[in-house]
Amino acid sequence: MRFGFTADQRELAVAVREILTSELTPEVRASGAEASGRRGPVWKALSEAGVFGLLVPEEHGGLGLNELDSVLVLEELGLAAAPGPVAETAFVCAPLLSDRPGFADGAVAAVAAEAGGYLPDADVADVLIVLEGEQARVIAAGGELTGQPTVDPSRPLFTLPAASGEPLDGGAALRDRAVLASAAQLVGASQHLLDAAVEYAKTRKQFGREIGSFQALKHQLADLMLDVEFARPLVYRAAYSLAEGKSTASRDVSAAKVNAAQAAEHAARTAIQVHGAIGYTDELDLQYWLKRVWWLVPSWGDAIAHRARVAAAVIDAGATMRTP
Amino acid sequence: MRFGFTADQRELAVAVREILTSELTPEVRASGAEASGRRGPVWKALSEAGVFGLLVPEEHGGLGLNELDSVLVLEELGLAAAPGPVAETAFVCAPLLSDRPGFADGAVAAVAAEAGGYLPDADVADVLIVLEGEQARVIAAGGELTGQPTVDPSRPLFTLPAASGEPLDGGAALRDRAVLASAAQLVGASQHLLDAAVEYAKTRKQFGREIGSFQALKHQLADLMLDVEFARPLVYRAAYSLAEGKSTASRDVSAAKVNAAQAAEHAARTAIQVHGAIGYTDELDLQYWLKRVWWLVPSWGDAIAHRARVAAAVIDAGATMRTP
Amino acid sequence: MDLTLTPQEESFRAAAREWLEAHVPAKPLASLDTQEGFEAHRVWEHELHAGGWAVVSWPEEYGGKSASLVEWLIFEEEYYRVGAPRRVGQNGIFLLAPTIFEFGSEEQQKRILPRMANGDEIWSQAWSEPGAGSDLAAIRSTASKVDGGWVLNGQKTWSTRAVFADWAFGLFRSDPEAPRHAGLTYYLFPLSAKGVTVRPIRQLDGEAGFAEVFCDDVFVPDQDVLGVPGSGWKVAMSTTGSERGLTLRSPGRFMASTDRLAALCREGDRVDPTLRADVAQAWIDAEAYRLYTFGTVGRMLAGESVGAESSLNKLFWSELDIDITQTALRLLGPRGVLGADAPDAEGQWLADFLFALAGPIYAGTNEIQRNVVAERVLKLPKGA
Amino acid sequence: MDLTLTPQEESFRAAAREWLEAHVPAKPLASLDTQEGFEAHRVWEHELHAGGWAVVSWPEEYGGKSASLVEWLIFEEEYYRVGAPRRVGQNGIFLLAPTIFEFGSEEQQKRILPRMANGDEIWSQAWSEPGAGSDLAAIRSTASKVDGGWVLNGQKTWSTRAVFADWAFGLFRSDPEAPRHAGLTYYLFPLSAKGVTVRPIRQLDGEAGFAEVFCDDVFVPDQDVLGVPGSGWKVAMSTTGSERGLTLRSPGRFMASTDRLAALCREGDRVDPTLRADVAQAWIDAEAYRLYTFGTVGRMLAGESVGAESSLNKLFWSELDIDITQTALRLLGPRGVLGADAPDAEGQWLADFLFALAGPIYAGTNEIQRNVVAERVLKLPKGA
Repeated sequence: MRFGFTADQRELAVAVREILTSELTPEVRASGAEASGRRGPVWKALSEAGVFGLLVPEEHGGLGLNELDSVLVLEELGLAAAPGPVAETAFVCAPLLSDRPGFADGAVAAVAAEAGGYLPDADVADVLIVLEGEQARVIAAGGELTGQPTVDPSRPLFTLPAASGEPLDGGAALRDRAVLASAAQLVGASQHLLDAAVEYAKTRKQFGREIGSFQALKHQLADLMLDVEFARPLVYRAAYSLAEGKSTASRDVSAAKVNAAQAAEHAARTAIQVHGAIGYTDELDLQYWLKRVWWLVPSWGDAIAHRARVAAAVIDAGATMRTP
Repeated sequence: MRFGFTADQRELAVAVREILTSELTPEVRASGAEASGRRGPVWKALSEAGVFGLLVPEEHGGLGLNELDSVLVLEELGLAAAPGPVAETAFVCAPLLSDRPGFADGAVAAVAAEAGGYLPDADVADVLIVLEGEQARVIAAGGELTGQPTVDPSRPLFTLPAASGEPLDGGAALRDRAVLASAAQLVGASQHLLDAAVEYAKTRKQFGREIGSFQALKHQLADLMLDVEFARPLVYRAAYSLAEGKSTASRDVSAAKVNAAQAAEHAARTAIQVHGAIGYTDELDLQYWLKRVWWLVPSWGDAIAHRARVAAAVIDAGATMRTP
Repeated sequence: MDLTLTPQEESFRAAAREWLEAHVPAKPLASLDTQEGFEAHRVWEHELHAGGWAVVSWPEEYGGKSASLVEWLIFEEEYYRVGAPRRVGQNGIFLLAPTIFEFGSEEQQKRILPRMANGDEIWSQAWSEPGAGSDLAAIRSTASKVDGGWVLNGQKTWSTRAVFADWAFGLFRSDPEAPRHAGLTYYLFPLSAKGVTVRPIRQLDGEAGFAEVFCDDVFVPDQDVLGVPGSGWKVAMSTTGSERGLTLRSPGRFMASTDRLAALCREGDRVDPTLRADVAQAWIDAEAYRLYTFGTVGRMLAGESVGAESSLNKLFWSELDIDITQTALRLLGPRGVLGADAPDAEGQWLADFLFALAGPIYAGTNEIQRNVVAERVLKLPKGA
Repeated sequence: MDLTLTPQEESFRAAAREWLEAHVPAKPLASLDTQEGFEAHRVWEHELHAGGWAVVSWPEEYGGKSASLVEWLIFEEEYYRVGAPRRVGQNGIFLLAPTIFEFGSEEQQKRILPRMANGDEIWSQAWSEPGAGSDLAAIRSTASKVDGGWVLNGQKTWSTRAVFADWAFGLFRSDPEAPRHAGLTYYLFPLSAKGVTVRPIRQLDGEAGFAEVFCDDVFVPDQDVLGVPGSGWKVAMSTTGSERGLTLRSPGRFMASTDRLAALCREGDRVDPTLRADVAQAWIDAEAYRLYTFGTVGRMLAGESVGAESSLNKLFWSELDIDITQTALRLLGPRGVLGADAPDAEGQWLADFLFALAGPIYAGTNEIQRNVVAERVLKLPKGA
């Protein structure tokens, strides 16, 4: 029994963090999806670091790693509110597309959605995967997309007309990975929002003292830290269950999404409250994380939907086993 | 449009408060249901003040008043955590039994429950009313009762074997009154718990200062006050709807119970937290209010059940009208 | 207790409803935080005024109907029920006007109020400064006495509507020697005045609902001082009282939005029992807010002062507004993040949510409101 | 990451399960806050000890199995899973023993620990005083040096188990001149000693889980001072660390109770979708607590100090415990208020709820824990 990561797993995440810290400048962030998220320096550096080959078998030029090896990378993507379909390509879609030429090197950008749902960043993607129940279908880009502008201009959403693509295996696992990817990124984004709120509370003064010295604010931030700390291990465990092919994997990704979504909504609310009016504007870059949270929370099922999945497993099916 | 009470309505409540303050001594409270709640000085004084004749027509020796005239009295009963089946007799059951000799003078004690539910204080009652759907049946006391001891020894509960009593009209209205009685008493009990916690926070010192000077405690108490203040008007409005025979009366008593139950659970929790260990013992009389809350919250349907009733009215039936 | 309306109130409601249904634009106006939308909303203010509905609670001589508090509540219910445009004149009508009625000279009342009522002059507030948000007494912008008036200098921020508005009102420090709460004076000045620079601040939705206002030797004549020089704090507190209290968030707003929420739940795709419960709870809370407001109105009509109790009011509506809009977004699922111009978008829920998020912050943060409730209502001891 | 158990851990689990299933009393014991129940629980401690399961993590020489942290977690899971009796020896084993291992002399360890392990001596804590609850440094009970020992005077309160226990441990002020946190010494004394009076305090359920302990010239020999005189604060903090941290609330407790909760929801009469959601949430949170504890164990095994992080642990389990029991009571409806001896009663949920309510209060109130998280973990500035 060991609940923790190997040095290799940690170093990979550190490498991604360093890339995102150095390459994801405010200017890059503001430069639009194509430049910031698909063909700019961030995508390039992540490609070179092997991020798009994480789940690609070695025979196709990838690293041949698994979901557990990758989960800290997903958390980093949330921590940085990274632009572009990075998690979608490298984690959600990769196992279905890893035989495409150059996939491991970032030559292909892919996104996925439930049939009838919204495809994020589909305008810069090369491949679209649509999931109908457990059946995945792959659709080449270039078809008719209907733009669905959102609160987050850096992550536009699109719908497709009902289209029949080429069927692919692995739809159920894709859904579990998509749920886990949203949960892991939400934990990362929550951590950033907590950090930003704590930092602001240490410097902003009102009534002659730092606002972080007021007990009410202290307790709000402590409560938020509690939510984040007790969401994260569920994410790691879900990654473990997927990597090990455990029978509880679907339940575990749902449990992770429940607490991650709650922590993230809590973080968004607290960060805005602590920052006051400025948190409510684009004067700070806080908005990137807020908008990312608001998109990730409902995507691939919100806390309510996933709590119902856990209820079905635990209450109805009696699948209460903790160590499968 | 006038949302408030007449001088007469207020004076009646003040009279009841004075009786409960002077007669309901700690010794009387500790003397058991018979002495404290049914045949002792409290019952006698309330009888003399006309409480049992509130809803009894004048031709039967009562005051011929209505639910709105009585609601402040119910709130006082909760504020004092009054023992015995006072609300049950004077408010819940009265309209069905008001032709019984001496009813208006407190000669009859009555309690009611759903069929299969728990009858509080049935051991000291003269008449039991059981409600099956909308059909009320009256059962003379003396039958076979099964005691169901509860956390509150001053309010024992009883079950009856399935018994066929004499059918009576007015079952649906009885249920609405029972819900309102529980809501009104919960608001009163919440107010007492808030008052007690505030008082304790002003005097108890830790770390060299009154605990009520800590911002965390201040905010807890302010939040509790918010809940109590925004439960109370719903109770008054429900009483008005019942008194006026409005078509929304059932929805309105449910809305009142929802916020009253939530305020009361919040009050119980906060009062214990503010008092610390001593709130958790019988060293203080706080326990009477805590236990009353824990009984009233689930009786005649808890917040969850009544929220579902409001949902059915507002969402399904579209009965959103506010001023019928 | 009597929740029915008098025949007079009923006919007031009928008249309001009839007028609104006949005049409210069929198509929503452009956002009032754009130049085009701002002017469209100004036109709507003109129209309201022409119909006699711009400032119903004001005396007739200033363009009102001398409506009672109850009638004002009725008007607000009808206004929100029919989904009428947002009031671009709100800052002036709800925040400044009560102060002018209380502290303004007759000359000021006659000069300012009619042009506020008809929408010719739209007002913006200029309260906060970079170092003085919740802590308004920390204001550092200055006013120096000169012949015939004052000269303002300094920076204001979070000035709602200032990008397109005509005038602004705010506090400046006229006596640098006096202690924090003293030495402040309340000034009115046109945003077109020489020396005024307005810099838009974009909100999360990309629109410029706020602005910074820089004053660089702005001359304000003596006639545009509101109240006695040096009494600005007292004068301003009467305004923030209005901002926090009854007038800013009328129950009609939440009655309309919870009714819309119930309809969204009834007619929407998503059937989820826990969301049903949230919808019912929001509806109950809006009802509680309405009834609580009735109680407040009753106490005001009986001549009682409302005072610190208005903090309870502010805490409740600001939390309720978030609950309502958040529940709507949950019902919408991923559709909830769509902008109002997206093909699949469902109305204004996202915009309403973003707007609601500001509720616990402005007009005295909810942390400050809880302090007020604890210290002034519950009389708990002041903290260190 | 590897959540599977080693073959050795699996066989440890199998052995624990086998022994517990064979020995746990079929009928629940009487409450340990009654004389009869206390003695029945002491007999159970004897039995656990005879089987080698009383203090699994202690060295063999003191009656333990030198179990690893993971094995201890496994034992706790099995213990709660099978519904074994509450541990009447808990105060000694979990709060005092770690302190004795760290600060006790070899003589004290050899004299005290074996009799604690076998249940011959049941310990009670004597921390709080009427004026020193959360603020432990405000202790006023005194200890005066005399020939060969000390004389204790003063009043202790909220002494868990003191009504029937054999010994107590607590802090007394041995140097009245020293500042608040200094001048305290840690003493052990028998509750049967001359000058000790124990007055039961009844809890909400009518049972005497607490007591006041009055010391009137109670003589304590030097051999019953734990640690150096005057170092009591430091010694005691090591114990409250244990109380707050890992050892007091093992994940097994919440795993067992959320599994019971799921069964109650599955098999009970009340089908309510919002309660289903609450049950699922409680189950998820218990799982989060288990996994978080695994992480803590990992850091401890890697030699890292846990420290202020244990405040997060305490906040989480104490809130979780209330959520679990409250949800159970809601599922039970009016049956939830029935005492365990009522014909219709459903098990121990009410007792568990009342017990859970104390969680946010004892071992440092949750308000204090939030301060610790904010100031020591998040490094926010100290307040006034």
